[in-house]
Amino acid sequence: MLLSQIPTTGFFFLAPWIVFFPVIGLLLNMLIGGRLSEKGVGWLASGASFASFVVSVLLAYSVWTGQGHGESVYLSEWMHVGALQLDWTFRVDSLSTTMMLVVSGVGTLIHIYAIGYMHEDVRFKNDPGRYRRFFVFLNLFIAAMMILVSGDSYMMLFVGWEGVGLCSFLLIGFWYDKDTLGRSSWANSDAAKKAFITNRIGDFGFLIAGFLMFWNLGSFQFDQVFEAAPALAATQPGIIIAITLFMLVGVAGKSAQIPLYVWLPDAMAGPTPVSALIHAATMVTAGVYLITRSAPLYTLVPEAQFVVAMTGAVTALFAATIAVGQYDIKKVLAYSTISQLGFMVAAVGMGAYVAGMFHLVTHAFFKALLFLSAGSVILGLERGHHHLAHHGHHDDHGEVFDPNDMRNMGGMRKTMPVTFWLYMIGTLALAGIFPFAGFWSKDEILADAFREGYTTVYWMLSIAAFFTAFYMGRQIWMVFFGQARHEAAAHAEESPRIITVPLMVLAALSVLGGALNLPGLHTLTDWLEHTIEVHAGEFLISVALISTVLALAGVFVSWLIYGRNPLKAGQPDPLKRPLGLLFTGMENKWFVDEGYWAVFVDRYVDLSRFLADVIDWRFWHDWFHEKVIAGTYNWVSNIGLNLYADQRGIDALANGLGTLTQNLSASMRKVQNGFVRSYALSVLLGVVLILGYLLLK
Amino acid sequence: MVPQTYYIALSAVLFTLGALGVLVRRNALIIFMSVELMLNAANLAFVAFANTYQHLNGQIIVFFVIAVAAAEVAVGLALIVAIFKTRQSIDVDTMSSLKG
Amino acid sequence: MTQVDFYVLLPLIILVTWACALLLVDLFIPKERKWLTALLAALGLALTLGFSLSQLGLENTGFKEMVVVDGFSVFVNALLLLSGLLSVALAYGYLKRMGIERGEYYTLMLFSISGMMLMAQAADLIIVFLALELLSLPLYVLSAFARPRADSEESGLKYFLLGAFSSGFVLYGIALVYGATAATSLTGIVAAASNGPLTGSGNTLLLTIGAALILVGLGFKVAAVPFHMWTPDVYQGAPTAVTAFMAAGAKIAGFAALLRVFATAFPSIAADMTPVLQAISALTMIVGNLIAISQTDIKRMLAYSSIAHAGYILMAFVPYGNPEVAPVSVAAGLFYLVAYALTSFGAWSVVIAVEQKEGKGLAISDYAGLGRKYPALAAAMTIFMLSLTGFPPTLGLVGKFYLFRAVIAGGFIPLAIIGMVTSLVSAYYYLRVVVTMYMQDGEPETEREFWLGLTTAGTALVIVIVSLVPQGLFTWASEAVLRLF
Amino acid sequence: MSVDLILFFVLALVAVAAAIGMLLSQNAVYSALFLVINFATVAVFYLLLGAPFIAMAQITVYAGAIMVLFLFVIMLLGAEKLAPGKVLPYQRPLAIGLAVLLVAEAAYLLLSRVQSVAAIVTPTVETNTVEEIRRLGMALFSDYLLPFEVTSVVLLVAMVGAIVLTIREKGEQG
Amino acid sequence: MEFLLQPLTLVTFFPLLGVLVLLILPGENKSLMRWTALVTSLVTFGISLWVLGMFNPSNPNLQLVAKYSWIQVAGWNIQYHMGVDGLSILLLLLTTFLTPISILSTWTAVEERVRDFMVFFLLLEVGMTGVFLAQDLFLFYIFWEFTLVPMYFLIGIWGGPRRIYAAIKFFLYTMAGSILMLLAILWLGIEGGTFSVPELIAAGGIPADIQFWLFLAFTAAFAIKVPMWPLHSWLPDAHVEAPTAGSVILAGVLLKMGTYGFLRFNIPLFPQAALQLAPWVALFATIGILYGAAVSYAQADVKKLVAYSSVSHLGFVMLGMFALNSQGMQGAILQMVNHGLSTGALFLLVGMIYEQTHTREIKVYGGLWKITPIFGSVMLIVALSSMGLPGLNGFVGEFTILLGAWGAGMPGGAFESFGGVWWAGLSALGVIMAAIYILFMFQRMFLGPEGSIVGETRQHGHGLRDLNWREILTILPLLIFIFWIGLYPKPFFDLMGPTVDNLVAALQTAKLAMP
Repeated sequence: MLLSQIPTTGFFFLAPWIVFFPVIGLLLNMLIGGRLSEKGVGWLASGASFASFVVSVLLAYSVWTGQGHGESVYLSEWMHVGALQLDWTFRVDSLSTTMMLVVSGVGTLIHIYAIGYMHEDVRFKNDPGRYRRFFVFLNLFIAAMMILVSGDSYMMLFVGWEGVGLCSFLLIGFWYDKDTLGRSSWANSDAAKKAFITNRIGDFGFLIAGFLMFWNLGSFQFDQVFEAAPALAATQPGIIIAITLFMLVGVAGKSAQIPLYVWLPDAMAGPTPVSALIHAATMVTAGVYLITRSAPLYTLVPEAQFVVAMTGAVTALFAATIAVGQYDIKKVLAYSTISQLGFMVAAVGMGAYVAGMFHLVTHAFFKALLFLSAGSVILGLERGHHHLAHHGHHDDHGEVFDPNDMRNMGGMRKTMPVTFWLYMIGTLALAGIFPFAGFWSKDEILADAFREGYTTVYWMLSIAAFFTAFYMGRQIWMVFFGQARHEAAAHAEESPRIITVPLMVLAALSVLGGALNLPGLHTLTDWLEHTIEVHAGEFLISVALISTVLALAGVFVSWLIYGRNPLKAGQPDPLKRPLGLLFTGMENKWFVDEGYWAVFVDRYVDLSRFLADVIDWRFWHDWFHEKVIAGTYNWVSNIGLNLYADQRGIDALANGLGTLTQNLSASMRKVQNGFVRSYALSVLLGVVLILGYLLLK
Repeated sequence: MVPQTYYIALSAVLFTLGALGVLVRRNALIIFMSVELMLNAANLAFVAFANTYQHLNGQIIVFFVIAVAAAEVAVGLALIVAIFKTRQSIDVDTMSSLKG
Repeated sequence: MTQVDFYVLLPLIILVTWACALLLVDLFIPKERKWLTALLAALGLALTLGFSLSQLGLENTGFKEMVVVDGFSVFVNALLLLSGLLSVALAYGYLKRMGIERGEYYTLMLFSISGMMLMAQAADLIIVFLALELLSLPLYVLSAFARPRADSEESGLKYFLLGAFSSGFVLYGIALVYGATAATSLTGIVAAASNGPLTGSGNTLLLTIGAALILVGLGFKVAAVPFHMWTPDVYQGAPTAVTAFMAAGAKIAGFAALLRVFATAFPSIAADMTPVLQAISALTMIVGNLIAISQTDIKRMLAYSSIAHAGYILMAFVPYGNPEVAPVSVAAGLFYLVAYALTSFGAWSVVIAVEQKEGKGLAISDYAGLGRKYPALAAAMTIFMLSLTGFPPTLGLVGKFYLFRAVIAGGFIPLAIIGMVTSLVSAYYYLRVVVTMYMQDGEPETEREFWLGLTTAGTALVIVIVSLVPQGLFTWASEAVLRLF
Repeated sequence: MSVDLILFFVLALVAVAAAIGMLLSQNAVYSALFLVINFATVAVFYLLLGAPFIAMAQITVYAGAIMVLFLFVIMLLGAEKLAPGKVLPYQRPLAIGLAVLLVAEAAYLLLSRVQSVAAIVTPTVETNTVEEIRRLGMALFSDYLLPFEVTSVVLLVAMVGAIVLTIREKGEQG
Repeated sequence: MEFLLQPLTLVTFFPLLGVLVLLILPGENKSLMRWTALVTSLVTFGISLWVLGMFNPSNPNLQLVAKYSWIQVAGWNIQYHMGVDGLSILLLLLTTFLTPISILSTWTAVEERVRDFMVFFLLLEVGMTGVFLAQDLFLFYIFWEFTLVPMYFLIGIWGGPRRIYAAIKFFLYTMAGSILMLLAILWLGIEGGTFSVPELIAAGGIPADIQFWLFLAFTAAFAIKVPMWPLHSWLPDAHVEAPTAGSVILAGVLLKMGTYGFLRFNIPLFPQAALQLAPWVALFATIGILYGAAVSYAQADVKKLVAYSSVSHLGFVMLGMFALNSQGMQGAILQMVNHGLSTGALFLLVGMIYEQTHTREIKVYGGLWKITPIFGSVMLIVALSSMGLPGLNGFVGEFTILLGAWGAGMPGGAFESFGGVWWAGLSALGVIMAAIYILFMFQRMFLGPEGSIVGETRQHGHGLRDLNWREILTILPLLIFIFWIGLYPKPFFDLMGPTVDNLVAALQTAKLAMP
């Protein structure tokens, strides 16, 4: 269904403000933030984000009241070059407003959460000056993300796409001079760089897709592209396949799919709100949004759809296995995010766009909840550690305390009860336990996979779901149950309200989120139907049963291993012995990073060093230009001099040349040595030569 | 009858000998004499041609050449004398400090 | 002698008369007031210049077609007289400083200029020969003028011996031409070449050989390779003021004679001569520029540079026998000659300013720090170096542009390329002077003399200004050569 | 072979021999004397070619005045002989080679390329008269007035030059 | 007087007035000299804005033409012919805009021979402006060569330790290139009977095979200047040794003279050769993009890094230009401006830190963002602009270029005969590689732990300071344009659009005429 171009009543004209508000917020904070109190800075940013949320609600309302008719809101011209006509135009329809609501809604909550979290974080890391910077970046992120979801063309989307990449870079590298443990290090900035560059690889794919699109479909504007696509698909489906697959490269970069997912785990170096907002709830789902948005293209080429679905499924399973072997509380969640993104990508790949979007939304809720709760745990642990340091009765042997390491935790349900319950809700939602939000959305994906005949995908996802339940269970047991394995865990303190209240909101959403698209009601389906061609999925009781059983089995197995016999301090993971090498693989992320380094990164560094030092400098600059060109030049000029005067040079020259030249130059030297008679000889030589030429000609 | 060519050939030979003198002798005075020989050879050619064409032009030119040669000699000898005063030598090979 | 004869040669007559008078007057000027001689010489030159310019538009022959006045001769005469004036300005302080101030200097210079002017006006080979001697003899003497300085004497002797040697070739060449055509007047030769006694092909060959020998002699005067070897030694050894005079004057005169003789008398053998000229020109550019690179003495460097520039100018004469392109080409040559003469005077004036007694201050390294200590002098030198390289905004660039355009239009593209490449080569050594002046530290000493400074500043300004409005000079040069072809 | 031809060859032989003698003699005085012989021989040629005035000038100016000047300078300087020097060993063979080439070129030009068969007009008694010399004088002062005047200037310059080069300035050494 | 009051004449030669004033200023009052130069360059900028005001963007032809007969003799037809159109108006503004900024950047950096420095700088401005405005080949050649001289001095006198070497190399390489161009110019002048570019274009009719050679001859000059790979070897030397202001102008304007030359002369004068050779230019441009980016990454010297990045960036310009369609060419022109702004700003910023630390080695830096937050933020923006982040200027240029290049690879496009869309595809990899070296530079200098230089400067008692007001003022205008062009490039595209469209249409006509 195409957008109505006829202006309707409503609040559509407000669309640009979803971007303007955060921009105003960040500008204000940049310019006058220095004079505001810490709270002031935080609330200003949160207010900006909230204003954006309000506008999103108004826009959604407008779409709602307009029976789903969206509108393009033209702001200004951007690039008009020949056939290229790009404008800053905002697209308000059911799909984009969904994303806006998620982004600004979750975003606002996380802003508020960050007021508290960052207050403590900057103090722990001993650099309060960064507080303001954080909120500036956060607002910038909201602005970029809003551009991404509201752009009316692929290129405007791309602006947001790269913009969020930049914010991701800035926020991952927020503690750019320290590592996650607060030690002076390059680690965090390396992680940030890695994220940006990996994303750029994806963006390369996006760009190529864009070029193909423009020159074959004639536009970047969504409607125009979709309008032109069927005709092209009929004649040259290969081009549509190429477009969609190159786009998939972009998706893989942004949504952390195989093979470009490697940046996401490292991105956990950023402060926890960032992990929750950017690297779980919003930015990483941009790829899913992109494919959903491009549904008219993907549906034209089943081959591409299959590739997308397989990519998602493989990623989902692969990441889930890695999550099993992690100790860092955030890393587990990070791999879980990759895995869940795999679910979504698989869903949209299969054409189950609603399922994908549904999972996107619910995932945003519960994964944000989980991350923030994890943040709360970390803060609690840090508080505990801090407390120890202040009261002097701790065993500080100079060892570095890692508040993210689950091996340092244990039994925290007593010290941090609120967080524990919130975490539990998140876990259940993620594991897909009825009736939490995750259950419904995940189930819809599985059901669609089953029904659409993607059997392989279905089974892979199901296994991944099992693993999900298992590693979440493992996490719960390791963190909250058993005994504290570190003094800090024992002394952990519950987080303040400012942190827990947003969590509660998210927890509520995680519980109720499933209501968005309950089987039979299809609220979300109906809503999105205004924008993309979708069909309501049917609820398959068999699928639901299998997945629930798998999830429960996962939790149960985790209890068997981790719950029944809680881990002791210093004890290795109980899975390590039975699984052996397999577990080592999981623990070490299947050595993918190392592989990439060995195959690509180091090679690139070598290549560029080689080009720079050997080819460009030693060969081209020094050897060719200095020796060959300049050398020849000097050599030639020296012949001139040497034949006249410098005997040394003559000898050198003569040694290097043949006997004939040697004799010739030697005799020339005798002739031309400052003697007047030699000069006369030269004149006579000229005469003889000229006359000879004229006579014999 | 002597062909005109013979005279020209003779003048060429004399000219070449004069040039050779410039090239092989080190004595500035003899070099100078060799130059005079060259001029002399040219004069011979002039007169020979003048004879062929039965012109006076050739002869008149020779007259001028002789006069100019005298002028050259005046300057040249003065120069040689001046140099001899400074260096006590008229070997041109010793005058090779300027080179390169 | 008729009135016409008189008018044709009026400037020359005035100059010679003036020179003779000066010779006498000088006897009565006391040693410490020799500036008066310089002034009088300059006055004479200026006067002659005025008369010479008054001949503009005059076209006539005189003395039984022995001499001719036309646009070309006026152009060259004016240039020569200007060179003379500049030379006087350069010499005035220099001679005093070097302790060789004598009145005969100026007299000899005037005589030499007379010879040069006669070269430009000569319409008969015998006049060419006499003029050659008239211009050369004073130069031999002037080269050795700084006696008993060994360098100066050596340069004088070398110049003299080689000069006499080469004039032998000219003379023999004239003899052969006479033998081939029964004429020595340029018009006579060309008439004979078309319908005169030149019947057999062998006589044409004789003519060609004669022309070639004349080319050798004149090539020697303009320092073309391989007749150039005297140049660096003589330029180095001679008093710098003389060198400056030689570098410009002798070259101008040599080219003027070459041009007039070949264009007027030998167009018929152009097909034979063009390759020779081409080869000489190419060799001259290459050898001059290449050897100049390795020079450490500024006078020698400028000497090689003057050789190289002879090559450039010679390029313009290569197509002399082709009436389609020759006028433009030769006009370009004349223009370039002006550019070169002015620039070279400028450069020599700086050399003189920096030169100290006992031959000090002549190494290029002595110029270090000039840019900081004497910015104006260094700026002027930079302009001269840029002009010699052929860089804007100087006359050198306009000249080269004009020249290369003519050469390409004549179809001598390889020659043009050699010219361009060698000017690139030349940038290297000209720039070295600039580098030394501005980018190396040193404590140079210079002499500040009014006339010298005026010459430096004046030539620098003219080089820049005329390069911006070259139309007049272009037109003049183009019109000057019109009658030749 | 006619008498003319024999005379020519004999004189030519003398002239060339004298020239070679000048080239070869180690003593500058001998060189000068050889040159005088050469000049004199050439003067005879001039007579044979019908140029008595030039022949006379040759004898008086060249062989007479100029060579005497040379001899005078040689004696004055005492520079008859030079100390032996071996600075340019390749100069001589190269020079001779070039000279041979030059002669060969001349021979090629004159003998095979120039088809002039003009013979020398033997002077008659009429031509060798004062009338002839008068004609020459007339030409000198009418047609050749300018060269004549120029020559005079050249001579003047030579004089001035010679003076400049040899005059002893006040306070100058030696 | 009428001649002098022509707007284009005025904008070109106005700096000479400043030169004159500087020359007659007595004494050694450095501050007075700086102000004189600054005011002169600002007035020149004002005049260029006046020119902009009179410029009619919808007119594709030359405007504000000043045309006087200059040298008319013997088949010569040289005119003083200045004009501005869509191809040059932006570059004119860029020149007059960057000059005062560069002068401002020397305020404390140049203490020696201030007068000379300013004189050379203003002379340089004259040359550069002239290059962009001259419409007569002879006049162009004069300006072109003239720019070498002041730049040569700027590098040679105020440069780094190997300045003489760098200066001579710069001079000789550039001059070597212009030799063949001179040959071609002369050929054109002789054959066409005029040196006026518009007249020569209008006359057309150069046979295709001759076009080929002339094209190559012009290319020799321009490719060295750009510099196109593999003729870039002079660039790192010149950049590293040049003083900051020199680097800014060198990167900002002088290199553009090469790309501009292609646009102004090669393409319109030899359209068939351009069409024929476009894929080959694209080949070298692509290699340049990738090679420059790869080599940048391995540099230890930050100025060298930026210098090599220029090779990469100008590769983009060349690629876009020879796409020979409106996207590519407009993108290329805009990218010239962008590169001037971004790389100019990078050099300025590097100069600002160099002034304090006297080292350009990347490895001694680190963690500067905390110490100098404004500096860090500005550098971040500029770096992002340089790597083509959407929303900033670099993206608009690179995107349109790549888009155009891709289009050129499509059937009927300029690259169809050889390489096709591969050029655009491979060049797009440069986007990734740009991120690699730019982020590497930013990370190693501004992120991470404090580098050794921080401690060193502290030991000297003062520590590193953040940007002062003058420096902010210097860099701020650049930042404004970086955002402006990124977000709303319409005014810029509008300025060049009609002219480029005209050119593209002419190329289409030429293509039809090809066998």
